[in-house]
Amino acid sequence: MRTMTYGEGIREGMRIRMMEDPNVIIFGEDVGQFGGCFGVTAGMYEEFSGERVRDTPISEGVIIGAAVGSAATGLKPIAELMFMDFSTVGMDQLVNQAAKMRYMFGGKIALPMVVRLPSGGGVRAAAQHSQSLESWFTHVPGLKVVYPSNAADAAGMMLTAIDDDNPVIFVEHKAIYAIKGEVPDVIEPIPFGKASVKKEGTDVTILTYGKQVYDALSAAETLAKDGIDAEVVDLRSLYPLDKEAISASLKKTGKIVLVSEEVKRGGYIGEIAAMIAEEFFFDLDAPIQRVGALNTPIPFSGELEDYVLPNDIDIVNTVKKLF
Amino acid sequence: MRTMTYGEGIREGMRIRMMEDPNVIIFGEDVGQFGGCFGVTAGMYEEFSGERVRDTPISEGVIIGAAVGSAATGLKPIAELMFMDFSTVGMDQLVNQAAKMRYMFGGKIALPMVVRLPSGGGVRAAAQHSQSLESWFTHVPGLKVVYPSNAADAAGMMLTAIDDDNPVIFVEHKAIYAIKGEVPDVIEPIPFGKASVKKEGTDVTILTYGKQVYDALSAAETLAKDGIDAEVVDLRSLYPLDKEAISASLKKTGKIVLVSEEVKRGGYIGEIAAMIAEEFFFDLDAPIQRVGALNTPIPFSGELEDYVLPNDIDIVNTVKKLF
Amino acid sequence: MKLSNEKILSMYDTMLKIRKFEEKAMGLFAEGEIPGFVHLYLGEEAVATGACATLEADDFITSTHRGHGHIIAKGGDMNFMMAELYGKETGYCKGKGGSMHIADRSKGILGANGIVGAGHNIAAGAGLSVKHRGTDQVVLCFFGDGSTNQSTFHEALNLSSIWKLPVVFICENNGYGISMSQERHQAIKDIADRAVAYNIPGVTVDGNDVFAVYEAVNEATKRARKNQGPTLVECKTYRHRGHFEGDPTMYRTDEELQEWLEKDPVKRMEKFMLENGILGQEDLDSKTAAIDEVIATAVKFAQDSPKPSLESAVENVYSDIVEEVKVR
Amino acid sequence: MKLSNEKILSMYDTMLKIRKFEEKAMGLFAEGEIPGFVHLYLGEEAVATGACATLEADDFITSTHRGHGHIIAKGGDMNFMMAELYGKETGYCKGKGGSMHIADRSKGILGANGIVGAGHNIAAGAGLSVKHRGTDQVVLCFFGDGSTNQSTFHEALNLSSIWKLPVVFICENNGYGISMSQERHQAIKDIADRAVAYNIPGVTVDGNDVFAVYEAVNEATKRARKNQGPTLVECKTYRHRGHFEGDPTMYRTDEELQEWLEKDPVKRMEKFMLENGILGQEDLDSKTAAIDEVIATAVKFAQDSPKPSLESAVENVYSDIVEEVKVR
Ligand SMILES: Cc1ncc(C[n+]2csc(CCOP(=O)(O)OP(=O)(O)O)c2C)c(N)n1
Ligand SMILES: Cc1ncc(C[n+]2csc(CCOP(=O)(O)OP(=O)(O)O)c2C)c(N)n1
Ligand SMILES: [Mg+2]
Ligand SMILES: [Mg+2]
Repeated sequence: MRTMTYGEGIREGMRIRMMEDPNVIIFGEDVGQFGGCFGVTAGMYEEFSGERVRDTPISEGVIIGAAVGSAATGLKPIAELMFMDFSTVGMDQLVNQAAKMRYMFGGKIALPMVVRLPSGGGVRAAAQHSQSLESWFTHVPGLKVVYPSNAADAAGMMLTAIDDDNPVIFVEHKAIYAIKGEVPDVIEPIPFGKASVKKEGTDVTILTYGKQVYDALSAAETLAKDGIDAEVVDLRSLYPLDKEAISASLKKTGKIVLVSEEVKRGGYIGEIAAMIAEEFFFDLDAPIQRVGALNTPIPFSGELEDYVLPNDIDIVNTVKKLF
Repeated sequence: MRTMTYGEGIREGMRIRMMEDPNVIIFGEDVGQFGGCFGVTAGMYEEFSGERVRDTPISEGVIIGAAVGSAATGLKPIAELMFMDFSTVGMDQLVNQAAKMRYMFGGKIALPMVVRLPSGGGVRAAAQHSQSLESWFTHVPGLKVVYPSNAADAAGMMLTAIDDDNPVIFVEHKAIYAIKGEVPDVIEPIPFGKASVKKEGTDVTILTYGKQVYDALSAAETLAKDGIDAEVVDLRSLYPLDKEAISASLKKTGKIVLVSEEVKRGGYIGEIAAMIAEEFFFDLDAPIQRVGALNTPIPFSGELEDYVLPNDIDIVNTVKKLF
Repeated sequence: MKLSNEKILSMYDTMLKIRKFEEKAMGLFAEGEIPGFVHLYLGEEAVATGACATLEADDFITSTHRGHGHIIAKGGDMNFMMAELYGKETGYCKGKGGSMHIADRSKGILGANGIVGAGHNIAAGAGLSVKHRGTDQVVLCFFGDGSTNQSTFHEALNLSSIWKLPVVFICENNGYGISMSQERHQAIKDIADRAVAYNIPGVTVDGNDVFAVYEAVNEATKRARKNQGPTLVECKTYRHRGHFEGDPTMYRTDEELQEWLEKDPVKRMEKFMLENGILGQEDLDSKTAAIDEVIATAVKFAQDSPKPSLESAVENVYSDIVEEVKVR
Repeated sequence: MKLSNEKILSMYDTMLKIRKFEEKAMGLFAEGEIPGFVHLYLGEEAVATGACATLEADDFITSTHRGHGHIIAKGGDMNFMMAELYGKETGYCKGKGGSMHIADRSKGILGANGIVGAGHNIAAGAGLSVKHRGTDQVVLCFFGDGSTNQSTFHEALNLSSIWKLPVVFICENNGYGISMSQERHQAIKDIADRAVAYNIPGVTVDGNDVFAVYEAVNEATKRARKNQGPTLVECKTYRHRGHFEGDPTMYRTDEELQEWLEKDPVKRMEKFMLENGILGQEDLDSKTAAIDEVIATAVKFAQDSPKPSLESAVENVYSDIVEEVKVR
């Protein structure tokens, strides 16, 4: 075991495959010498050359489009957008091209591409640099969407993402890049569609992913003091979704609180809630609760942003409503 | 009362306001002499001139962007995209500009703009011309999203949309443009956020909107033969959402089936299901069911498309699962 | 440039195939045999033909909504194409794509595309791939005049220029994007002028002259293969039919159409061959008959092919996940 | 062109305000008083100043992430600006926007913008509005060199050109988009060359010469007001600071920076005024002191202002719907 930050975990995953396969390349705005907006690719330009770690112009459309075209013709590109918010500029390439090409072509094409999207708030970057838009992508058949919460998962899931023959949306939370965690000495691919139980518990399931895993764990500590034994499940992979893990935990606890940083209305946890209400209804002994951001754009002021985003206190309060 | 098609209803709403207010203008691809891809603006170029019914180049980004800029400075633009699928090309302008400007600017701007998005499948137009993407827009604070199902609602809601000081996404289903309906002689604005009960019933609520209203009504007829008395509710406005109408119907029936043409995973009916599971849980006496499209892109072949899209039989079968 | 008779004959063959395929598709659509949207290439045959005649089998093309011509010119199989128009299981896309999404990865055909302008960016990506893998392949990117106002045109040409990607951007300027004439949708006459913005060569040629197209594109593919970067080639042409089948074309005059019908690229090619003694009238007739036969076979193949199974609807979304089927 | 001393003095005043405001913001950011991202306009003052000096009060501008200079030049209130940087209730955006989203609709300032290139399209829309309403307003659209590769640049210039919209597109070519130098992000030297693609005038000027900027933009606004359509004006300049505060600027050399520091537009203006006897050193000093005072007042205003109430977070999403507050 060794210690790495979340950002370093992502980098390590990319490095491993880049060392093995010359056709794995990275491109995006300022990913080269500058090391990327959040430093995730720092040192990779020096290690792998500017041919494999390419700075692009400010043209998100062709960043995604070039990922599609190069993945269709023999490369395994990793495209970085600086902020998930900018995926709006390249949406067509993601949604109408990357996601649909395999299907439209009758299965006769592979698109082994990864798109990295730094997401989320908490850094006072305001409405156009703080969004969590994962629900859009989970709604698009043809895309896989993963969202690791720690260094080890980030590294292992990056291997899986690069190895995958389908377009993978790799969501990262920008506020946790510096959080350290243990990483195995030999990093192995972590299969998609497998949730990870971060804390076992019997009274209520807190299901979440990304940065909110930390909030959920801290909420669970607080709740323990009040005698509520919460189970915390980190989804890790949004699609494919680990329904079995959800069902297993729910069978045990009978209560579930879903947590995500997305704007609550239309967030992916709504889909999960709907799925539960449809398929696991009779395992429920209380209403399904969701904790998301308020239904507003993300404000600039620190106080307002903190108020709008969900946190551990919101989770605690929501859980308590069920007891 | 008079009879009009759905498409004519939309047109009539636009005409009324254009006659009253010179600052209401239309632009989009081939909306002029050509009359729009689905003929909705036919005759308007002749009636109002090419200055007010403007053909644009193929540049969805600036179609939406010009709506934002002109709405911010005194016009009331109605932008038409040929297909909702092409909103991906102008997503940034919709999501990061139109939806957020009022908030980012502390409320000090009005954006009275309407974006018309012909949506849905059934016309053998395949994966890039058949999508239902309303859930994306309902997830974006700052946008209103409406989806009329008939000529009278289309006309009345178009007035409301044009009068609104906020960006309104006006979704239309392309397969029902030719369906006729009664329209009042004097068209009045229909307030957003008010659902419409299309058929009263006591055993189960079928909640839907757009083209699926017709499928739901036909399903209700079939169900009646089997002694199931279904209530059919047409949401009309997706956001703001008429929670009261949902609650009222649910209180009566205790069972609910949500229907939409969206890909099921991540569709807006998932949000509604989640809301119900959260807020109206104790009114439910059966799992909340959803009928959506399969989780695939829309295929070209007629048989496959019909299989992938939801229809009245799917509704009937789903309802029956609850009895 | 002197082309061999063999090359000329093969180009003629391609043009005729496109012409006949499209005329057949037109008829089948009118009869209600083919559903959906059909955008025909009639009148523009010289562009795809001249351009693709410069290619090797492993080169790439990206195509558009008006893609049949490109696909035939790049060697696409007309049986599979026709079956796809019919939405049959044997179609190129197993019936899932239809006219707007025909692709053949094995022949370097990266797909027709229903999104105007999407091919520009995909072509740039394919160019990056070629460059990175160090082969001497080249990418031809076909697109219409209307698409040159789309965001992707700008982004893709800029990226291809700075990275010197081996892409040839081929604008089929047929004077219209649906009802919008070029003079209304942009303020320039020659789209090749836009090359200035990316500091790459831009040339305009008579798009109804297959030799002119061949020559310009050949020059450009040579540059591309020598790592000298992209070129923008504008081919002025005209579509004989409406934007899609069913378009009443109120936005253009009969005179204009007549003028262009007189410049019909297929007839022009035939005249050239007759005048230069490459073929006699008899040869022409027998060639035509032979291609009619091929097309008839394609139609029969399509008609006789099975429809896709309903369960196939949930396949091919992912390489490894099969979506749940309908519970009925 | 002969400018009155009054005009020159007012331009100098603007430049100095921008300089002082930015220097103060730099210090406050370093002290941790201002959160988030701050992109300073230091070194580029002549562009916003010269350009906005051609405007009337009811003209419009669109701005960028590097917006402070534009907003001051268009008459924005520095108290409200500073309060916004602090995220205070009295800020231009009630603390919801921050540096990247300052706007003042009443002064025609349609907003700084965090999305590179978004202003192009909004400016085109504002131009459409002006044209449709038939006023003689004009729209200045400010943007960086990096943004000229963004999709919006292309779409907006094309639309403005064909519709002859009264928009002046002002490129602040400071040589970089973050770490990407212009020579790496595009293959052209003069961005004004891109005007060719839209058949509009394109001019390149020394962006550190406030008079050159004024003259070129004035010419362009005149054309715009006379319904002669848009112009692309490229102003070559340089940013003294990193892309944002905190950027170590490893991508550029000290020599390059030094070279440009010697071309400092504010010092150049001061020299001009001294040499032409428009102001003496004493006047300069007292002007500087006066502006220091104004800035200090702005900081005090910001510091003394209340934070926004938490409930205000759910206001202003819509004109008529207030979102639900947090259940706590
Ligand atoms: C993004 C997008 N916008 C609009 C359309 C609708 N559309 C299909 S073809 C077309 C015209 C294309 O014109 P051009 O590029 O000149 O090609 P042509 O049809 O003349 O071959 C339009 C507007 C589309 N398919 N995609
Ligand atoms: C769509 C989008 N892509 C990327 C960014 C990140 N970003 C912010 S400023 C910037 C560089 C802009 O360069 P330029 O247009 O030259 O303006 P300058 O900063 O030099 O004034 C980038 C890449 C963004 N904000 N929006
Ligand atoms: Mg055309
Ligand atoms: Mg710059």
